[in-house]
Amino acid sequence: MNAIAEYFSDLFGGIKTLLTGMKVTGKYFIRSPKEIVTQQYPDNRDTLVMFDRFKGEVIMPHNDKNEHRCTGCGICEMNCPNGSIEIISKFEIVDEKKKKAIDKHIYHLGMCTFCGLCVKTCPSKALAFGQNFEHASTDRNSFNKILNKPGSVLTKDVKE
Amino acid sequence: MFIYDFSELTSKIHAGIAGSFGEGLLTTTIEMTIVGIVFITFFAVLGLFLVYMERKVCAFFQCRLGPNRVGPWGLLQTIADFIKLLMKELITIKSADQFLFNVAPFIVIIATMLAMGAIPFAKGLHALDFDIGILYVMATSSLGVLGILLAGWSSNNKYSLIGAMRSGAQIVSYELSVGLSLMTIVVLAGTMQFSQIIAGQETAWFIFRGHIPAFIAFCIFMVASTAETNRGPFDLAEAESELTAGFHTEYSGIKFALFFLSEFMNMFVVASIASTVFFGGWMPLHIPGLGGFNHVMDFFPPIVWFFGKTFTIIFLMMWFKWTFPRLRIDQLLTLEWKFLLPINLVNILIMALCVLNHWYF
Amino acid sequence: MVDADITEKKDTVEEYLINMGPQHPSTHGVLRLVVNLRGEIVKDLKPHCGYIHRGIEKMAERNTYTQIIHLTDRLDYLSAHMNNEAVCLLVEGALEVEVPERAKYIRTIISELSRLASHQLWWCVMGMDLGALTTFFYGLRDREHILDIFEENCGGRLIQSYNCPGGVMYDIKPTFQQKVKECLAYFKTKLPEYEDLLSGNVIFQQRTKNTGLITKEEAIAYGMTGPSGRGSGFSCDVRKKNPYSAYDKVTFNEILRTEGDSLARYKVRMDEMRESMSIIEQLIDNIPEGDFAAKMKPIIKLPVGEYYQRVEACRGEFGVYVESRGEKNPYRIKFRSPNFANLSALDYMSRGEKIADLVAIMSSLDLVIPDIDR
Amino acid sequence: MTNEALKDFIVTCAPGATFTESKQMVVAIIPQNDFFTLVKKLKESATTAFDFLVSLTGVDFNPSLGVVYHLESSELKHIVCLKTSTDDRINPILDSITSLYPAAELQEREVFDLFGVRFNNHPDMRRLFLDDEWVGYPLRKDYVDTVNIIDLIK
Repeated sequence: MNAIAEYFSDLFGGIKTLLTGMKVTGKYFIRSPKEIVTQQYPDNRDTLVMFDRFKGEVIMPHNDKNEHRCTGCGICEMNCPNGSIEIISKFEIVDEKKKKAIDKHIYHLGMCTFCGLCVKTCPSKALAFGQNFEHASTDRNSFNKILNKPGSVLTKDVKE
Repeated sequence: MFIYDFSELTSKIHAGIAGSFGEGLLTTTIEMTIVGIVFITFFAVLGLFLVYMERKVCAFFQCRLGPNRVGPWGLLQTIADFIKLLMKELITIKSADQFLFNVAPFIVIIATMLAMGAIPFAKGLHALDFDIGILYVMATSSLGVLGILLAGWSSNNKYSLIGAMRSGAQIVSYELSVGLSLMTIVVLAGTMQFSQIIAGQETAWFIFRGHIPAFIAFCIFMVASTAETNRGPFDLAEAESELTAGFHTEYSGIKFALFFLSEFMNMFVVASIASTVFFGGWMPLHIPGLGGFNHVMDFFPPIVWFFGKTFTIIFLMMWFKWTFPRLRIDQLLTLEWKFLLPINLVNILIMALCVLNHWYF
Repeated sequence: MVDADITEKKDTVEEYLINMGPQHPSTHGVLRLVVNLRGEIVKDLKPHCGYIHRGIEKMAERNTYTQIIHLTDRLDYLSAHMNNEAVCLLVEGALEVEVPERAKYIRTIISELSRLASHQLWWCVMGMDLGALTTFFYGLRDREHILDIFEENCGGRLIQSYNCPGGVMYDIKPTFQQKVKECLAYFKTKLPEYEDLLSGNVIFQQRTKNTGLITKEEAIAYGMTGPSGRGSGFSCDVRKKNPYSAYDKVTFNEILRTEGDSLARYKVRMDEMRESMSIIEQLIDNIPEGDFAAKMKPIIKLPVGEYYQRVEACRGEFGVYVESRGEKNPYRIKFRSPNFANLSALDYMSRGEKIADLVAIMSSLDLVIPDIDR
Repeated sequence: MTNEALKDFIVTCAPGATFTESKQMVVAIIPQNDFFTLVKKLKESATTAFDFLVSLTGVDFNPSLGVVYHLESSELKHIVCLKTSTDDRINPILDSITSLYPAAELQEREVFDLFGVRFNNHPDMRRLFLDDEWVGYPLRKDYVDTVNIIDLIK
């Protein structure tokens, strides 16, 4: 008799747990328009705002006078764990003194692991993270970026 | 009752053809060709729609949107997929048994199509109306397992073979339950002919007339038929997390599409049988004693009733699939032999008692 | 030396081999298991690793200690923060740097959020492996809320690189506490659904009960740690054993179960989610003011000697062993990864089980392959 | 068990053992020949009961090749670090502890793979991560990275 009771309690208990599960999914089905969490990605580009700390790519902010803050000291290059930063410096003559300045600040996006060490260690806060994340490209050369804009110079307020 | 009888239309068509070609083999051939073309078209359209429905339903269960890019609300997505599958390369396996490998998907799809022939869509709208209709449907729908077994065997892939063997064990077992649960209603109806079964539900559907045993039979039929169509939670033959894709791992292109389509069409066949046998098929909802209500119900065309019921049951099966985890093979067999079959046998006995003592409505 | 490679066996009528992986839906990555089957029964199996071996230990030997941190993200990517923390704690311990309290609190909260997110992902994948695909989307949906917090505060969603020797990279945002509380309140309404959908389900219970059994002694011998070890009753929680960061300031239970089957491991993780939430709740309102990082020298050189630092990652004890020769790079660095030890028990646990159970066992161990291959 | 008692225990089992300074735990350098018997005693003795192999690390001490073991007791919660090494760089062989700790099986294979240290009585001494055709043992200090896979920066 006990075995029969167990048989039926197994059966009905099992059915009950199945119905509880169906209740959960059924609830979502009925409330589906409200519960849908899918983001319509390419359509919501205009409204999609990334957080300001989001590590999309390394950029070098320039002000409106086309000036950046990079002195070309090479600390970012040294700190980068995988060699994604290359600095090519040149010597400029400013006020009749020879002065080191950057010629090209090359950033290899394809090698970057977004560890943030370059941005963190930069003594003059010349580097920052950009929020752009749409990097896909068919040309691998497009990942080698030159961060300083053509013709840009060092701002005056950065101490050497 | 003024439900339109489609046999008027079909007999007119028959008279027209016979008028031109005379009664005989030629007329029969032409008629069969027409029926065949109608069925294949219906098959394809319905298959595409069911795939779309499954995608949308499961998306809503899962807080997603589902296909929504191709066409309005993604309606053309399945058509695009179908075209893609048609254009894909048919991969041939070097060490596969070529003949069986190629013939397997057709066996599966033909079995499904044969079963479809007996389904009454509306009054007089069916290709075959055997007096052993239920037996015929059961016989043909279980032929599909042959195709699955052959597909698994001929692929020369161990995953496929495991899937096929699982499927074999599964369908052989669950065929019993499907049959017995339908027999329960046959006991009540006193006939195996679909048109007669539907006619018997004019006063009320069998699930109401047969009350408790009919309801139990319906539950068992739902479980067993879900298992027979190889759908989750009984999709052990595919079991994508264990066997990658089970018996159709090695298939690609249109041959894969046939397997895919047959799964959905099997689901439709099973659901339409359930709606015919338990919910009166195209018969509108009639409640004895409420003449006015019944009259209003009759205004809805029978074809709407049929598809409404069928798709409700299909929705239920999708609900199962997208809620439950998959069973293990031994649990699957335990469920059949320890639970479904004994309950079914007792149930058929109860139904017989009910019929003998007129304990039904 | 006997080569007992089962791949050299030939298929017979009774026994045959199948390759699960490196591309297989349930190995969650590029793990390859050569499974010897008899019908559906697993006779034995051999893991073949190395498909995602990147030589992180070798790379780390050439990097400075600050540069190593971002490599540890790539081990067990779901407990990236804990891995970072292990390296940082080791460096701080070796140099005897006092980390500000605020940094400790932030680290602990982010760790527990990572654990929560990792267990959510594990839950949804476990459901998916057992054939309930819907769980996958529910788990990912809830995880998104935590990842948004990470993204806002750390800049990364999965691999944050938020730790640095001495503390954390940046201070938390002012909205951090508010967002975390909202996230926990949200998840508390969803956790009962997890239980309804999967834990209570009779099919799930049948699938996991008494499969993949391993006793406490065996679990210890195989070095199983984390929820997998605790499912067998092995009390191995580093947070209790050697409290680090702010774990000595909170009260929480170490979830232990004695059954040692897949269901026990499942339940341990489910309860750990509750414990994690309780830990976060105890800390979130008490984050002290102050610096978020101690001042460190720009070039860190560890004194000569060997150091071992262990933390409790999402899947078990994550350890870092460093042999230092006083240079700015480690002479030898080794990551003790929990998944590697858990994997070694898989053969023992799955013998005699069905192939469907093997999938369930792997799921309940929650293997992350990059952590195995390193 | 205190660190001093543990040191005494180790010295009685392995007379050749020496110790180095560490704030964290007892670090003992054990001669290769005494190693297996010592670990067996450490595991089986009730006062030590080191039943949990935390970590097994291969190290190229240059010139000797060695392995560092971290053992912990699940009951008594104490931890010890054992080191053993061999001077033979051509054909280094150490004793396997797989029979005591099954966890060591894969880890010893890893050490063999990356350092080339073979282990006696190991059931399945094959490479683990790298393919069988790989030449050399990458984590050794004298390994020349010919394809320049790891040495990305300069």
